[in-house]
Amino acid sequence: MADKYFKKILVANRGEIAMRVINACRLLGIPTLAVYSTADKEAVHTRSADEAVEIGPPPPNESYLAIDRIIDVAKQFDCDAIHPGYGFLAENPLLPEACGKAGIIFIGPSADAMRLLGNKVQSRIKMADAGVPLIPGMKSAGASLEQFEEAAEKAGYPVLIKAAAGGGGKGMRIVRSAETLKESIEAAMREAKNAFGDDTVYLEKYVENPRHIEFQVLADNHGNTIHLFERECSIQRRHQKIIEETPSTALTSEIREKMGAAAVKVAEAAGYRNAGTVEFLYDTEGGFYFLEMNTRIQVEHPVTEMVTGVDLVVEQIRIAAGEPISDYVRNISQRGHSIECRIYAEDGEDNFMPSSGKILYNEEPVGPGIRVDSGVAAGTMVGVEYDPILAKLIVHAPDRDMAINKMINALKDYRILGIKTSRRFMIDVLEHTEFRSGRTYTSFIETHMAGRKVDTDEVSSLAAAVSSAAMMRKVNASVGGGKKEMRPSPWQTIGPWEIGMRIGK
Amino acid sequence: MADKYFKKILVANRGEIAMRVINACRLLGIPTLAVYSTADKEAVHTRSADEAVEIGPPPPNESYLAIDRIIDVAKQFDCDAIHPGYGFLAENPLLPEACGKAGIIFIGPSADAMRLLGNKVQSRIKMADAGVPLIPGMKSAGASLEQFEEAAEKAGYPVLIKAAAGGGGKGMRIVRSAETLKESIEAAMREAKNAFGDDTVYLEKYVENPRHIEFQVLADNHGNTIHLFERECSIQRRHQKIIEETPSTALTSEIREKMGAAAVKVAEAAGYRNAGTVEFLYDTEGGFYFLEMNTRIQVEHPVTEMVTGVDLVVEQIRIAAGEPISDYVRNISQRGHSIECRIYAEDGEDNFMPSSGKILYNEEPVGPGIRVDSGVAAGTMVGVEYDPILAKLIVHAPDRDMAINKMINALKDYRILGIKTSRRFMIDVLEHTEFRSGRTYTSFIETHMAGRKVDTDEVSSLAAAVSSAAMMRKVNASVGGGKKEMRPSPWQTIGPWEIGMRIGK
Amino acid sequence: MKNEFIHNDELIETEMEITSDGVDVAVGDSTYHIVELTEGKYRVEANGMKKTVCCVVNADKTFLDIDGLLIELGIPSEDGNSSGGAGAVAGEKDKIFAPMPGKIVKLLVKEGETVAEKTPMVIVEAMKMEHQVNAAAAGVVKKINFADGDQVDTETPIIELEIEEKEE
Amino acid sequence: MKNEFIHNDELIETEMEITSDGVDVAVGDSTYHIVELTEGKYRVEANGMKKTVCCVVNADKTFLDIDGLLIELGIPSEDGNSSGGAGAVAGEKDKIFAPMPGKIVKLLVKEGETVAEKTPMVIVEAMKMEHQVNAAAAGVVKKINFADGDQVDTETPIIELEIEEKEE
Repeated sequence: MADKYFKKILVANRGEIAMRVINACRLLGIPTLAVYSTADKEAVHTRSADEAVEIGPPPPNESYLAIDRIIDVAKQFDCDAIHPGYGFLAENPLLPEACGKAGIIFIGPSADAMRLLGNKVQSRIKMADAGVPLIPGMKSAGASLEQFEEAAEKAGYPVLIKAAAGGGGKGMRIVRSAETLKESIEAAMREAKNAFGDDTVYLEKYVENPRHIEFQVLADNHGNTIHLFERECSIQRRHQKIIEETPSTALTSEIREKMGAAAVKVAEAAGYRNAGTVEFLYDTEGGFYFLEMNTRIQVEHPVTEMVTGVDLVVEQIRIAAGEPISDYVRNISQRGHSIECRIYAEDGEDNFMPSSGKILYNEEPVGPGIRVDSGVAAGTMVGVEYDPILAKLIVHAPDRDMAINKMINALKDYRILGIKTSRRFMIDVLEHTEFRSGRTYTSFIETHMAGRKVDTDEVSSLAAAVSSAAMMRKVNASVGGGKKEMRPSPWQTIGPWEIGMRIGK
Repeated sequence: MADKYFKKILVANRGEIAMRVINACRLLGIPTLAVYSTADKEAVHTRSADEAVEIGPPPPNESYLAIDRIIDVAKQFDCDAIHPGYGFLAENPLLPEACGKAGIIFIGPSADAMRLLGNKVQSRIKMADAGVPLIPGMKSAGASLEQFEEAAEKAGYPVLIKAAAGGGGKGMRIVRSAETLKESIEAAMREAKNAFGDDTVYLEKYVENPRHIEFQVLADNHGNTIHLFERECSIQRRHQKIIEETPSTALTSEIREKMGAAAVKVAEAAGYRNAGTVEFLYDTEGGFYFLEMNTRIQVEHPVTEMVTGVDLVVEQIRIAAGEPISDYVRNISQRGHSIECRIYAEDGEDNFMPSSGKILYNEEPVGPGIRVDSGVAAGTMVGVEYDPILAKLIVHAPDRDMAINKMINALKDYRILGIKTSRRFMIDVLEHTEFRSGRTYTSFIETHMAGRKVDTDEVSSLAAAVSSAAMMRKVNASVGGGKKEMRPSPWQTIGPWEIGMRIGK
Repeated sequence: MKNEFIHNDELIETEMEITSDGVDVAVGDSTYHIVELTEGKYRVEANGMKKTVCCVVNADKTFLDIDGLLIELGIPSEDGNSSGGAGAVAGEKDKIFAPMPGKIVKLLVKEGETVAEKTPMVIVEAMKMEHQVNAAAAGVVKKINFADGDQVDTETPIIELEIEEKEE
Repeated sequence: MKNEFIHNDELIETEMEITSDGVDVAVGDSTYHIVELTEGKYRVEANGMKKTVCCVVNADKTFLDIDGLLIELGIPSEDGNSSGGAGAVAGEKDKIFAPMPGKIVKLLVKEGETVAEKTPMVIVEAMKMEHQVNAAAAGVVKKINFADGDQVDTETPIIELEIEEKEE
């Protein structure tokens, strides 16, 4: 390889996105350094990077959010670039600033662009000036209840309360009538305060039956800003995306072109560099409204990679190294259809309640057009300290019908035991005729899945039968044949450390 | 899905290609029926299809080659189409004929096209007439040694002896001087007789330092014949391909266009339908010569799928069902670079000696742009009855350098224990500067790898250290701490049947 | 060989016989023919149905994956008790637990209050999200063990209910 | 805890100690710190090197994968013999075996003939390919147990050699 771009990249993240960055670096022949908290001593990213350095205890603000510590490690271990992944420090302008002072390249946008776009209120004003369409609502954060009440009346109910510093559904509330406005504002402020340390919230018109459609953009240091088409992320539970796809069934090539041009306009107006995502709300009449621009690689970036053939993390690294966007990337088209399902540690049969514990079994689906971006393995402890995403399952097929079939099969073949996931829930979404027909609004789960009941009693006999067979592995035959005398074999526990410990005693 | 094309497809094959066909059918929502010999009762394809029917004992001519039995099963279980995979009956014209009589669709070309192209001598004459460039040599099979000697003198040594009915290196011999001509002809005839039941061989000029470049073609029943670009398969050991890639580093877009047009001409001249591959020898001066056309899906088809985004097996099924080639497929381009490594049961450290036994451990690499087409799992018995291909590892990346890096990492992450493979050998090929620079001639392994020595003594200490750790799993702690008293735990044997059996005793 | 499992408070009895290639397990009227494919992965055949099911045993539970659906069964211990199974806590409808360790954001009921089934009882914050916990049965709030802002684990009930007895 | 393994006819002795998170194994001058990641998969650290190595034990051999390189070590049995290891058959240079069950296509030597090391001895056909088997050492052909066209297994030697003794 002619140019390795960087000497060594520090990956300031954990889980599947840390693995994703490590894999991109391996592809380019760039060594990686992982940082980890004491909770992640045995995590997959810790053992996969070329080097790994412990940076602190489990609470994020003492490890993964500790900018000074991370910069120190980068300097000490001779890293000339830092990739922040998503979450944690990815949208914190203090990191690119600290990098700048330390002479380290931050793989992402400038602190200024981050600051502008990180503030939903300021960025709306900026984009309105640039001529990008916006949802009607408050022009700035509300100070008094009266201001909110007035704005709500003007926009017309339902309205949406959103955190100024927010994202990912945190600090967000739909309000359908004036009576519940006050308590919703309070709840949103409480969540916003806890999640972002800032309880500023604002209000806007709530568009019924919208789709969430976003455009991937790339901008280099040579004045080139391009988009890489859309992703539709309408399937959300509690405002959290769980299934994403591209192309969107809703867009004509004419509207696609218009929205893509608007996305490029947003990035240019913000002076944006590197990879980012411009989010739009898309209504049933073909109208679209700028929501926000995310200043990082997104969880759902793989579907774009599958249909365009571009490796977005590689492009991030190339752009950060000062390279122009290559001709290969500039000449892309959309090919086939791609869907992503997020595999969260949550109970799809019990209102997506977070689940924690040890992964006892982990088998990933394989085959043509199936991709798994995972941050866990058998034996991984899934705690409550961090984001509950375990892995992402992505498929690609020539058309949407085939992609749906492939995803359903792949979800069935993806076996994770020990913690709950919502694989069965997502299979039921994909098998729904409304999903199949492409009527994917952000209200999909509320509308079509609310009455969903899974009767596990139906399969309890089957479950008991297989459990009996599995018990054979659990009992130690050498002890004797009788049922009473069966006892667990000391070697049958999952978890390598226990073995050494037992012998050691 | 609007149209399922077929009611049920019988998959007349085993191993990874049977799995490949089953996966394509799952994608289209078409049920599958697997057939299996008694040796494959627990094989991966047997347990993966919707239904599975035993068709005979292990020897292929009593099971996988038993046309009457397979047709009977298809009729009895209501299958309206048969996919032959590659190998076994894939290029036997008696199968499409038997299908025709039974009113079953054969997913492949006509018996006539197969007969014409299956005979290397006849097909050369046909293609010479059609104006396709050929290697100088005998125009028909030689009857006497004198005829061979004369033709060899005329073409000039080195010459190549080839089986008229052959393929895959069987019945093939390079002859560098007149002295060894006789014994080489005899050996080639012997192998041809054994492999194909036909000892007809012929002779042609042997091109030094050639590349093996083939073009994928698709032809429908509506008069459309297209090519899907090239695959370079020059990396061969004993005339058997082991590493394939696309695009070829040797082709300019001008030559690519010329060769593609020649490939389409070959298919049209043969009245070809469905998927096929036109093989060319490509010399160092930009000349190319028609070798043969393979009338089936090829082992190396995935690299074409990775760069074009077409699912070739899906297209085979669609074409067989009478559909025209879709616009999606007709408008393809080459995107990025793809490499395939064949994972054979053979010892890369000992002259590719076939290896058999039980697979004790099987972990497939995963990640963006990595695909594994496998026909085995942990516990699979690999015998000597069938083709030694276990799986295929395919990668895709934006460019060739990144694809090579990705493949090297994926080969290291692909862990198969219990039988030998040539993963380390292929890593050494991929790491060779001559491979990296794209100088991939069919003589590559002979020229650059002949002197390769792997000193396993260097890693024997490491191996012994890890073996010690692994022994902890093997000994039963409950028996006592002393070394003498350690004995294997009855539960630690891989192989599910043994467990049941032990308890049963 | 006999085994017992607990699912949704109900005991399921199985009887297993070794066959030439695996086991036959009888549960009620059905017999399942089961073959181990690899450790933790089983092929099951019964009444023409053919499925691949994953199952591991850990502590006093079995964990299963049936076409993406996750089920846990409790394994009764020698003395007849079981701590396991998704249904094991269903017997404790009179206790409201936090779904996971977190912080009490707001208690929505007071001691002495009568509540219907599904009445919102408490909001707990964990993993940066608010989770509302509802009453599993109708009853009267007997005792509240925490206050707003308290840290809670999953072992101590936040609220204890006096359950209304229904005809059953 | 001590273990012995055989590789290429040589005995390797190891000494293992349990640590807080795995084991330390001493082999000769080197000490390897080994942690089990999942069953059969180990992370090894020694002298700054960090590798993931897979290893399973089956019958009297250990099977390893080190960056794609496959190695088998023999485990000596209690009585000191070993059947395992790639090097185990290397002691039988006086016997020519078929590499796998197949058919003898052509014997290339006669009884009484003197052969050099690497002399082609026999062509065996298996899996539709011809395999040439060469002499592993120089010697005199003592006995030929099969004829052209015979079916052979891998247990019975096709040819037995009288090995030339060399200074060693």
